[in-house]
Amino acid sequence: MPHLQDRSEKHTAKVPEAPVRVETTDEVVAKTPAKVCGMGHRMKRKEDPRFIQGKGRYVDDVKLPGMLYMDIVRSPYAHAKILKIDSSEALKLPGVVAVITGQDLKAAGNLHYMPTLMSDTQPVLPIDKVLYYAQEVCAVIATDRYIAADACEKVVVDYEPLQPVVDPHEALKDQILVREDKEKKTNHVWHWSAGDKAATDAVFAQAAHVVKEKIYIPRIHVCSIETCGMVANWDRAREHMQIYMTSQAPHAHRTVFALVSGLPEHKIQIISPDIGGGFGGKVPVYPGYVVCAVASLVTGKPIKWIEDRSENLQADSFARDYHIEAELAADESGKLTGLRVKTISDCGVADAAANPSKFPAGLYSICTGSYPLLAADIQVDGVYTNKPPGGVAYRCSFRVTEAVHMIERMVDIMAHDLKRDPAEFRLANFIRSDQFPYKSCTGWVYDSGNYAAALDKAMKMIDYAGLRKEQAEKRAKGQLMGIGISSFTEVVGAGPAADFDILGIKMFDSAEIRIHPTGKAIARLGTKSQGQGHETTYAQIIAEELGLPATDVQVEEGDTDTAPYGLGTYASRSTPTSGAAAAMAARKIRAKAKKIAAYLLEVGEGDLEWNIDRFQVKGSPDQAKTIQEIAFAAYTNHPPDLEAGLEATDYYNPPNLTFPFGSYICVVDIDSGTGAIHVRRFVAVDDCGNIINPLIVEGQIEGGLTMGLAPALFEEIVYDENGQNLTGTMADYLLPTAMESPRWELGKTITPSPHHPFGAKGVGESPTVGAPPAIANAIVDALWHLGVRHLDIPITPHKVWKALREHGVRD
Amino acid sequence: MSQHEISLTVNGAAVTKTVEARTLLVHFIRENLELTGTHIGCDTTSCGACTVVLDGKPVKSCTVFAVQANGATLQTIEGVAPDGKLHPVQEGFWEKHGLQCGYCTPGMIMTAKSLLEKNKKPTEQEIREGISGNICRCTGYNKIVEAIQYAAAKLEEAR
Amino acid sequence: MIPASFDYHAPRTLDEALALLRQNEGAKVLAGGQSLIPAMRFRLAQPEVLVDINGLSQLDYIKEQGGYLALGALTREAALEESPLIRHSYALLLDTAKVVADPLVRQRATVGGNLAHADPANDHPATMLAYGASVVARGPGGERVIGIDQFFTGLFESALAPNEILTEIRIPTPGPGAGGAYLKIERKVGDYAVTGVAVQLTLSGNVCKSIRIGLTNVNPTPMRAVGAEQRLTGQALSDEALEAAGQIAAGECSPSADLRGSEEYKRDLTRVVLKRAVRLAQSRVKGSN
Amino acid sequence: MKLEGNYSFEAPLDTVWQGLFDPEVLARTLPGCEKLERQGDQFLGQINVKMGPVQGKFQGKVELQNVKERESYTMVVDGRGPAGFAKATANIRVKGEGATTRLDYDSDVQVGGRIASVGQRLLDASSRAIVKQSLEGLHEQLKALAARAAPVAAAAPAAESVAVAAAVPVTAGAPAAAAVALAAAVPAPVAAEARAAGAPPAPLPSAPSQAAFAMGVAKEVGKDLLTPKNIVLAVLAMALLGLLISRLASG
Repeated sequence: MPHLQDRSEKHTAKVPEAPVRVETTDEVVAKTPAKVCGMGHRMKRKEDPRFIQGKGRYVDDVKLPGMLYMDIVRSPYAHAKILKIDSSEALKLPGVVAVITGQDLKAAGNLHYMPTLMSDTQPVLPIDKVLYYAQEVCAVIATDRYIAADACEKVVVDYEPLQPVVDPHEALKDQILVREDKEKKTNHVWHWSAGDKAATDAVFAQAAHVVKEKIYIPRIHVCSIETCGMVANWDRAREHMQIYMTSQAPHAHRTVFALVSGLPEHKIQIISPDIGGGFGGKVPVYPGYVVCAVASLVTGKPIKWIEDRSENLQADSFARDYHIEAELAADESGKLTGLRVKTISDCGVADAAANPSKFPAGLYSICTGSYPLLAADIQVDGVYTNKPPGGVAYRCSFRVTEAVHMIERMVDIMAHDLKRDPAEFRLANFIRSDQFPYKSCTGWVYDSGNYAAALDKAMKMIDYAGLRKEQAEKRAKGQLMGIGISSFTEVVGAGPAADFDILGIKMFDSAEIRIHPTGKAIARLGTKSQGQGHETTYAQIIAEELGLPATDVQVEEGDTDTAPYGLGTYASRSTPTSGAAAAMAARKIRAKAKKIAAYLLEVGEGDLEWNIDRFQVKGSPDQAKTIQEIAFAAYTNHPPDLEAGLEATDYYNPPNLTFPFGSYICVVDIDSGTGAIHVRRFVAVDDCGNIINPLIVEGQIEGGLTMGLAPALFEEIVYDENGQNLTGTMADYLLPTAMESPRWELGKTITPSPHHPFGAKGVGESPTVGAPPAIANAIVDALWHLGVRHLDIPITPHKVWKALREHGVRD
Repeated sequence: MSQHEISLTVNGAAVTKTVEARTLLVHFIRENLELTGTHIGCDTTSCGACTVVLDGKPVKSCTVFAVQANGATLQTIEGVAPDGKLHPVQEGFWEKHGLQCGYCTPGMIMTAKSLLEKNKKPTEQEIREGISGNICRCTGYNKIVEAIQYAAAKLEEAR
Repeated sequence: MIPASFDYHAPRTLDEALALLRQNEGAKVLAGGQSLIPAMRFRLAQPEVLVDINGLSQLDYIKEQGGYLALGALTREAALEESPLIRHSYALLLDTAKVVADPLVRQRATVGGNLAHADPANDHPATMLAYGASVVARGPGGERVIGIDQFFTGLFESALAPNEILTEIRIPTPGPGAGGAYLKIERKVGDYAVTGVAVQLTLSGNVCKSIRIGLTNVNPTPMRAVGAEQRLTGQALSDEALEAAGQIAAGECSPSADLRGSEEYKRDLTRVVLKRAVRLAQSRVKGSN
Repeated sequence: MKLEGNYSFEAPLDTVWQGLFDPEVLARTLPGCEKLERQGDQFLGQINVKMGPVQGKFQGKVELQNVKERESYTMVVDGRGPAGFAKATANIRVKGEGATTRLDYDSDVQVGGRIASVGQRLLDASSRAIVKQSLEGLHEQLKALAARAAPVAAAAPAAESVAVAAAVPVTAGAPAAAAVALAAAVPAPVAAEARAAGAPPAPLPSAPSQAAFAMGVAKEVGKDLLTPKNIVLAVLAMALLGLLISRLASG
């Protein structure tokens, strides 16, 4: 696979010639009655009865006859030669069936390496060298998971330790080469740029004010409560591979398996059952999956592989790891004008990020944020280090979190430097609502927005003026209180085929709807819920479009034998893509239904109008056929010149991405004795366009906020200088509980997407993207008067304590 | 090494099985009893996904050996609504959208149910403390708190 | 994570348990198991024999007798939280029971196990040091009482012999003018302390007649802040005296740097928290308000 | 992880140096040692460490480098087992100061594998505790040796680099401690033995149980004539213990 090198970002999206102006409201309006439960209804989730009764079916619940278990021997070194793997003692244990090594995979057809989603390669099992701590070294197959674990302890691997390179800045010196297998003898993987350097230099030359900061966004881990796992079941007689796996993108994974293994794609069935949280961690293919599938091929038996938590925390599902140097410019009046960013992306041993192929740094160039900058110069370098591959999203649309954190921190620093109120400063600098659709200086065409409305609302909800007054009073008494704002612009719904693909497969998504004769329906989609509530929201979309009660629509995803091809669920793309496809497929069905209704009512199609769940004759609503009646007719009494049946499929290629936004305000109190941070209040005003199910949207936002709080205050994957992961359990990788998570206060504005079929934008990740800078800004706001300009996340009490003591505050 | 025959009551039914001493209770429940509603989320007694009620107490079944449950009464999520009539806590989680991926949910429900048996009218703070041994990665907890408040009110009504 | 194999015994009586320990060298006592079982799951502990004392219900009690509070070694943390006696008279112990690990772990975790494990990061060692408690151990030779000041001998090492079982903890009943508090700084619920300070004092007016202070997780061995105690004994609890005592404690402990923070941070936090814990204990002395 | 410090022994330089290089004691007192064999210039050993709740088998290798008589040496420790590994390089310097001897050490320690990822909180504490205890133990030992006034084999390792079989703890913190302890306590004897014996040392007789060590090396040393090696092992065991306890729920 070729290295991605020296690339600059190109966008094909254009400002529409006749842009649609959209209004901002803040009330959800349901057009359908409760019986139909279309868009806007707070419908209880259809999937919940199984989960609340313990009847969900996750991959570890799958038990097949004759199933064997796989466990993995992992490297204790971050970099070492493998001198010998002695599995003889392990093989002597009763119940041990096989030990699979890199040599075995090589012999099986060069399966010891696999391609990554970014067209790089990654070792599956190593032959001569381990490249990161906890790397898979070999796999044990046994009749029982306890025996497999025993056998792993008996495998003796003889290593010759090598010096690892852990810091990407050191790695760039190329004194230690991470990937000797590569043609290019360098740790520098790629260089990528966006914006216009010359124009940016010119803007900075004119600038009256420039602020500069180094911002590190550390490696974190999605840590879904369910780890990764697979049950692979190779049926020799049928030459058929059935795979249950924790996959956010089952179709894409099927294609990857077909290409890697050489098995015909129609002989591979991937079933993604209920998933216990994904957050991007279940997008890539990990070595364990490949070995598990190979083990089934070799043994002819079903094989189950389920990661332990510590394996999960040490070997896969890592995100972020961006080392940023940013400069922001403003003119004399405090108008923001330019942004210059240099970033090192620590890839680990492979560029295995889960980004669209042409975007090695994801959608990072959205980093001009909510501000109409004149120019920006964004440079990113990808670097190999002796760490596991990273780059999954962590509930984020491809590096948008990094972008938003950087710009919202920089804007806050500028506001403070200019002695301007951060809210007033933002309001004075936002892209105005009449500027949409807005083309940013890095090439994005923002579809719609009303940033001032969202911030205004948040300020009212939290009584911003009152808080500033309180802060001044407290400061006079030596008490530390801070107020932080984040006014973020998200970019989700990848994406338009012209720019977006994964391994060449365009990032459309799909829906197929079949209406049964009795007026019930099944809908199958190319995405895959991991808790987002697709079984409910897709049913509501179809209910909205066809008038079928949402309860009458069965939604299925995740089985590649039955669902239409799709790219899966991540990056808040399900509603923008598959949701749109569901609406478009429903509209195709409605078009056919109209013909049937015209036939039944013996009128012309032009005489009919649609009313919630029926076609009625214009001016004579008594003459009508409901969708159920039409469905029955589609199988029993359809027009002679029309095919029977009532179904449709749609592969939706979005014309543009969608750009959700919001303004968050956080209030913190800081204990000057201990550095403890108390998030007293947090108001989140989100605008995700039109809302399908307010209950689910609230849940997505609250959950996303806690996953934004987590990296802001708690979570970090820490390596020592030898590449040893020091945060290998949940005891050291700190996930917030209900005690650390504040009571979130939500508000909303609604600015529909002008190009999406029903004006929705996607919501699951906005809060994860928007929350960290609001929290960081609040903490720095509490400390600014002492001389503190910036603190890197996670902002721990230890860091705050250090800052306090350095600036002379002592309890 | 040592094998033990254990007898216990599981969701109201008597069960006798032979287990290896080292078999963790959670594996016994999932593999031997095939009650897969109880989940595994960590190795360190941190996450609470495996919470069951053992002799009336909510405990993390990954940190108890199955052999220790000999003679005990065990309730898992499958035993909360045996006849399909949802318990008020289950209702609350459904009504208030107290779950998303559903993976932590059985453990969360077992904890919440035990909490309300001890404290009939918990404050929000008491609820948050009470579920602080269970980690949810999806919901942000607001709606779990609301779900438990809903159940408390529902149980109060029933009394 | 799967433990290695072992032999399991569930004795019905204490004598049977002691006999099993005698017969099986290297046997390990299983109480609440909330530290031992995770260690076994990582195979960092691989005892060949486990003697499960959870069946010894005679070791599960909370009662006041003969001038002290007697806690059976199998008393669960959750039982402490729920005990009216402890809620009424043992504020320091109640504080402690509420912050050990998390509410589910506290359903199984035992006070005896928390002490016998002798982990300086555990919460009860500091509390029992502050109370001046004593520990009852049963061995082949019968019963002996070990003062808490002699109990912790090193990192994870206690004065218990391998063939002894800790059976009871005795806490002197606080007299008039007594008050106590435990303050723990933790990164999140379920975490070990960054620092923790346990204080038990007796006041006469504003003068501190006696005080004992235990520290959590800032020393390789659970420790008393003896210097700080001396600084405060016989003194009025002025801000200056507290600051001085806090500084002494910060100097006499010996914390290690880890992901919770630097050595310096932990010392300074100990200073700050000590002052607050003393003030809280003071406020709890009956009649002082 | 870097560890450094110094210790002052109430014994003259000769006694200290000889104490540090007594091969006989070394071989006799390796606790939990199940195997000890010489392979050319290297000694490879296996130790079964049992400390409190912790138990584990570890393969160890020790090399002594740059031995400068009555002055300094470098010890390289490499221990591995299923639970992880420990690597340490320790520089030891001794200097007579009249009736006392000052020992300075600095070491670079790396602990990896399960132990480090699980037992992070104990790495530093256990290493420091081990070093402290081993030095105190060594001090007691030296005093006992002096009291016994037994002739001590002259230690003059000629070999540039000699590997010694030693049980190397694979636990957190253990390595550092191990390295330092080993370096401080055991180095010379091995070297001397390697040179003088030329044949594999006989299997070690059963050593004192680690439990005894756990109870407190310092307490026991005086009466039982623990060798420095013993102390080293004890230290290693302690380190292991620390690691074992890992970062788990309390209670």
